[in-house]
Amino acid sequence: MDELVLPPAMIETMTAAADWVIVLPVVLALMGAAMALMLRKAGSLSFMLAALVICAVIACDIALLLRVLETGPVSMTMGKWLPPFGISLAADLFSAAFALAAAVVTLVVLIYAEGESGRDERDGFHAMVLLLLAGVTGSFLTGDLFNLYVWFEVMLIASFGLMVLGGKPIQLDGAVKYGFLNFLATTLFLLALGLLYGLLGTLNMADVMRVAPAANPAAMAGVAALLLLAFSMKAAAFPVNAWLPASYHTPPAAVSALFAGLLTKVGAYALLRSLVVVLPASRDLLEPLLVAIAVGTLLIAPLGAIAETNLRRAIGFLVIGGVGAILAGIAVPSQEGIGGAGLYVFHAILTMTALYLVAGLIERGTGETDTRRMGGLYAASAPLSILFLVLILATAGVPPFLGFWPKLLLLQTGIGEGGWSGGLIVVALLVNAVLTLIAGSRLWGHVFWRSAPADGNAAPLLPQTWQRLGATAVLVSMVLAAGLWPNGLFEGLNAGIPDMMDPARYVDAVGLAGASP
Amino acid sequence: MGLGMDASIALVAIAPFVAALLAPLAQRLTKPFAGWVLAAVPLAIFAFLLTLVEPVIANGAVSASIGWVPAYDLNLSFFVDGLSLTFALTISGIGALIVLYSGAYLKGHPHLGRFLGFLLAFMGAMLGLVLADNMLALFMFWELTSVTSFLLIGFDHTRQASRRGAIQALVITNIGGMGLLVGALLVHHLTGTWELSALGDEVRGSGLYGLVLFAFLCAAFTKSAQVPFHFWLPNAMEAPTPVSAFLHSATMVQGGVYLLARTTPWLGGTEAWTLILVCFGGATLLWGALGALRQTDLKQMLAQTTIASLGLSVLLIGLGTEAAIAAMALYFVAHALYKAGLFMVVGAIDHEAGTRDITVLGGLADKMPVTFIGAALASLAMIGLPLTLGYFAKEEMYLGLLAWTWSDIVVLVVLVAGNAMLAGVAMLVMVKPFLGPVLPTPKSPHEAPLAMLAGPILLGVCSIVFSVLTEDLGKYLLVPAASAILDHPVTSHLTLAINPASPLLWLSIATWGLGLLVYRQAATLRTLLRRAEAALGWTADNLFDVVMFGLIRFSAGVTRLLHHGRLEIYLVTVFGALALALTLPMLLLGGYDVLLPTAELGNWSDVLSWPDLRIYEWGVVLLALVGLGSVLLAPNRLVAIMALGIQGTAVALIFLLFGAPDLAFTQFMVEILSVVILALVMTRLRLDERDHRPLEDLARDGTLALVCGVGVSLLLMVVLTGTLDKRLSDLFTATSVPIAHGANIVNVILVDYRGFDTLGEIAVVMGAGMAIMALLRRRKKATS
Amino acid sequence: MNTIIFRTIAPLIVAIMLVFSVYVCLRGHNEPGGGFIGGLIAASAIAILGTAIGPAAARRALHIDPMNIAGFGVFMAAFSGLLSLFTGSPFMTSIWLYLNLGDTTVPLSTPMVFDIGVFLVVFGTIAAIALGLEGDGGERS
Amino acid sequence: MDYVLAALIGCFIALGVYLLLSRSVIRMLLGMTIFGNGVNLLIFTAGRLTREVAPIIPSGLDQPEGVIANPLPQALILTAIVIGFAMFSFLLVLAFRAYQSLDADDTDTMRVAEPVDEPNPPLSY
Repeated sequence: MDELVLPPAMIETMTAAADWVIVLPVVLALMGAAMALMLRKAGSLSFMLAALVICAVIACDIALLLRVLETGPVSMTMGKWLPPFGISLAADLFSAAFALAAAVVTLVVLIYAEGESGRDERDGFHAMVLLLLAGVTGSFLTGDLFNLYVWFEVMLIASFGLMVLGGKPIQLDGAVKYGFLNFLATTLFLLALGLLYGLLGTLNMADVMRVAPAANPAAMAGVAALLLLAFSMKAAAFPVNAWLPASYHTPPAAVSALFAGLLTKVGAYALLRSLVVVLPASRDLLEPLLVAIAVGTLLIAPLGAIAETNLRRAIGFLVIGGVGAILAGIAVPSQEGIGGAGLYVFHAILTMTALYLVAGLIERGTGETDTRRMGGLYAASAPLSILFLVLILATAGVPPFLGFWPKLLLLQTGIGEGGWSGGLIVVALLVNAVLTLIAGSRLWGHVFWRSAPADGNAAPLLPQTWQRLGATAVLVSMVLAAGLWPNGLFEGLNAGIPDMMDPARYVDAVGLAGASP
Repeated sequence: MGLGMDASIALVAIAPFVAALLAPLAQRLTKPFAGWVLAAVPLAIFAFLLTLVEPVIANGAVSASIGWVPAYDLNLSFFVDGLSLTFALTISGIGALIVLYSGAYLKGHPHLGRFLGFLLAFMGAMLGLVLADNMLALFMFWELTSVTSFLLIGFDHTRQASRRGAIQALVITNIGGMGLLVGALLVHHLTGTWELSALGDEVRGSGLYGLVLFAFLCAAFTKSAQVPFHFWLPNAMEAPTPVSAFLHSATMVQGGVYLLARTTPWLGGTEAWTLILVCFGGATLLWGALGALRQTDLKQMLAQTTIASLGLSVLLIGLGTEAAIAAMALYFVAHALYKAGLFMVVGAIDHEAGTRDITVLGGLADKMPVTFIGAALASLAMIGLPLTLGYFAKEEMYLGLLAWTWSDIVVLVVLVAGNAMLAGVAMLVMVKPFLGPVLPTPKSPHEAPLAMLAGPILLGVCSIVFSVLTEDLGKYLLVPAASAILDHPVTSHLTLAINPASPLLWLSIATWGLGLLVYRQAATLRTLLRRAEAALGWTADNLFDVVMFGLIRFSAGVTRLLHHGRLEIYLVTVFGALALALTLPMLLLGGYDVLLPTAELGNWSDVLSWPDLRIYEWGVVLLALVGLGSVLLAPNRLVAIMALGIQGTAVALIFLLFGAPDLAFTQFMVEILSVVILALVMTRLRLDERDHRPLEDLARDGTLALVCGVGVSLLLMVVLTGTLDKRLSDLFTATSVPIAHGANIVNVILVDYRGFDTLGEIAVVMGAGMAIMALLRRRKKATS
Repeated sequence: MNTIIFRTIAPLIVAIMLVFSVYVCLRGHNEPGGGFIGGLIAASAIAILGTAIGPAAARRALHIDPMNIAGFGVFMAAFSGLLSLFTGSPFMTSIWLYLNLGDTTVPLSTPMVFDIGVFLVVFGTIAAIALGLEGDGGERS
Repeated sequence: MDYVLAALIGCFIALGVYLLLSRSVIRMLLGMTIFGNGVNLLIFTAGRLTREVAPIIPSGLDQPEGVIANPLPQALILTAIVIGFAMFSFLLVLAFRAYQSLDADDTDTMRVAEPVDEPNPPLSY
């Protein structure tokens, strides 16, 4: 073969096996999904497999998080190709922490679901859960925009499968709305990607950061607006949040819980990543829009929670309210704002999942889904009361529960920002907190304090299985512990936020061709 | 002491919570003695706090700090000075008696353990509140008192009134809590510190002073039930009586007063401060006092007098003179002692006689002599007779107002009137149930158990002992507390000597005289007030319901409006947003300028010229358009599906014409499969075949479709005006054969350069298979 | 469709299509084709078989549940990427082996394994969907 | 020629939007497909068009002889087509099942998850 002068295309250095912790969570979950699919008729074997795989994923995520905290962002580019030619996975604090939280939550839900009745509804359940985890983890860890689209779709199809598992009419109805709106959202994301590629000729996030400032600012703003729309839909931000309350209450509680913890958070994370880190200049142009969306979401969502009588639908609105808080941090991106948004995502992954799990316990306990026909749980079950109360307080942001800390940071941002945008956000956050508490205390009053309505067809309180109660309790204790001792979280934020504000280290870690000497 | 100061003080704040967690267990283990056992915790705290008295007097303050969130520069710091120590001693001391009392009051209740746990948790929160130096810690404890209060008010949870009272209290105090949080954040924003003790004059001087003041007053006024937020407090009386005695008279509601006192050094003293506090405090005083006279329920009467007393305290802080502050400090302790005692007495009456209605009670003194003594001691202090602590408090408050300016006189009149009415109520409470003819009651009354009597008696005795030891009262209570509030040393001039030349004496006599008048005319006054209330037609309490139900209705309206369940409208929203996203940024930022003809007619002439498409390329474009058109106009669905195939084929041909054979094949295969599957499904469904939308929908949908289509086209054209950076493809082309060993670059990208995408893609395919199988399997189940 | 002729020649068509699909898959690295297109062709073959001899019979003829084939495909594709762990390279780094079989050199590579994985996934899934829609509403159970 | 395609893409998008806004599920599916085709074409066009020369390197050569079509968008679109097809199939079967169990293909009549006559929340505590 003739000597040919090729441009540098391959990474020359050896890759340490330890670097694989960034890719293994995705690949393991994916392979686990494939195996669980093949083992789906093998009884509890697929559960054991799934649990084992998720434990391995958690181990990798922990290792990754430790590495990120120690040495800053970690990256690996597939196929040894130099970025931006190959697909990079890149993890900074947020990606690693969220991936870990997602895996933990998935494990909890998996165990919880083992205690759920209806064995024959479970064919393929474990495979889909693992597939969902793969999609979510991939979305968190990827450093390539098109790859993000692919993992979005993995997540989406897995959620479709989970949504219809069981095939009750109400699920099908919910799935139609969920399906069309979410598929449309990812298609809009693809549309934005096509335009972005046409503008910049690259898809690697670090590379986009580098070349975006030179591109046509108006067109970039248009693309950013498209991304905002697509991710807002995924995150269920007002006014494109309708799919969430339309669908989240339809599948079994464990599935709802998984969705609440993972899906909207990935959308919020994508917003955070794409607008704050990758396209900061375009974000600045869209700021008034972001403030409006954040404020609208914060104000509208808790109203729904007050109005709803279906327990899980009401909680769905609380999930949306949380998204508003995250958006507030993105709308005013200071050190505290991003920290607050990130912390809120972390909090929401744990708390919202737990809330749905508790809702599942409540529904099982009372045999009802409508709060108007519930009651009497306070006297009947002290543990359940404690779980619910802690979660409601955490959601409303009452200290020292977990939800307080991100709200604190966000309020601090709003006050520091001042002006109309800061003021609006502060007011919206406060109103949101009060309304959320009203919604929560009304739920508490109706479901727990009030005695069960005599005329209702409330079933006698059914016993709970240990898996369900135990799994929920473990998750709630995590929420509680993280709220009481948030120092670790704040230390993490201090270490990780600078990389979000100034992604120089992130870009370095990715190691772009041409950028590195 | 074995422990360091930091650890000990932290333990004071944490021990009650630990005890609270253990309370249900303790209750189960020690059944009848639960109250006695658990009372040891507050008692121990009380004892420990007593040891701090000397150091505090000697040094002015003792502080302690433990790291909590060092990464956020946040410490759990405590600051014990005269003010906080006074409060803390009151809280723990009365707390011990209340726990003891509760054990007897709720004897045999299935949830007694839970109740004691909440009570102890509340006490911990309250202690934390008054000891905290860090504003965020203060806020945290503040909110915790609201939450525990919520749980306690709703303890009798099957009654709607309890639930309402609990939710109302929670909502109102939470709104105030938000004020406190914002205030703290604003102060931190201005000064960079979270520590209350580190604050100086920065806030008063800043432009945000008004906002900070508003925020803190919000917090204080809601917590301390000032008009117009007063209404939650009477409703909180739905709680069992020990709770009313502890939370809603002696401690939690004093949180707002404490906050005002605490912030006086750096927030107070301005004109706005004085004006607002005096006005609201005065109004609350009068309103509460009048409210008390309106009631016949003993507990409600006491609740209303608590409102009045809180107003009085706020008014005194507003005045801000040395005498006023001293009076406030004395009054706080005096009030806590007598009001907690009175509530316990009322609880005992309720417990033993089965009613709290003052009009049906009478002559209980014979049956319940010790209770009567307790009631008398407390009432005398409330009237403010000499030899009780209440006397000094009253003297001090009048003392500061003897400058005889107009404003002073107005305030003095308000004070005398308020105090007189309170004295009247006190006489009613002391005399009516216990003296006079014996009236029949639902239960046959007899003396309450020891645990329920210890409280009122001990507190009454305390009141007298303090007032006799005048010197010590000045040294240990008045001076440290007032100095702490005012941030400069004050001196005590308390004396038991009565000076007939002083106007103070005459003011006191006037108060008592008027009080006696009120007592004599209580029935008339009550009728009058009730008539006035009826004439007014509504109360703030009703207003709360109106607002809450309005909120619920409004929420329902908004939610039904936004979440109507019609997918089509959801999609309209999405496409509306899409149309905006596509066009708005471009329009506002002048993005379309590159497409407009410029003066030089640069590249524009090329664009104007006939596009250089070859004839078959035009053909394909035309085919696509035909396909699209026939999908739109298809008379039935089978034609529509065929038309879908046509446009898909056209797309495949476009791919083929522009150098993408792989794409073309794939598109073609996919198109065939789509049509086949569609047809497979369609043949099984008999569906309405026309697209019949009303004209207005047609116009709306058409407009949206046009804007979106044009928006995408234009945006794409703008993108196309630039040159594409083909670095990536260039490298793929250069290295495909030499490094990646493949000649089909697209395939090499799919399996190598961007193989990770493909991995995700096949995962999607597999997932789709699983999801579809899940759907189909159901059908089989359902049909069989 | 269910004529004797069709039923007779269907297996033949199916066999040809299957062979062709494998060919398309394998040549994909150098010419148009690849795992996806190959998989689609193979799945169409099964779909045709299903219409000819009935979905249940087609399923029996396959021996393996098509969804299991799909699962195995994903597993295989992911596993091919894991192999590069042992070469000290990142995930999915290609490894090439040239087998000398006398005169010809047969290249074996991880991208090829990957592409076969893609083939299996597409084949399995689409076949499962097609058979499912064709009538028996899912798998044997 | 890029501009002609850009205009054509606008037509795809517009028709996709229009069909998605019809309430009939099958029409919405057609709309989704057309919308997706439009997006795929958009990526193709955004990668700039080159006539006829497929990005395949003639055997025996290391580099193509002349200009070739941009291969990257093609790979992206291939992924997108496959994913789009998977989603389409799912939604189609879902629509089919929804029709069977809800007896509705008009989204306005699919009101199980969000009932029409939802009662107002109770005005109580």
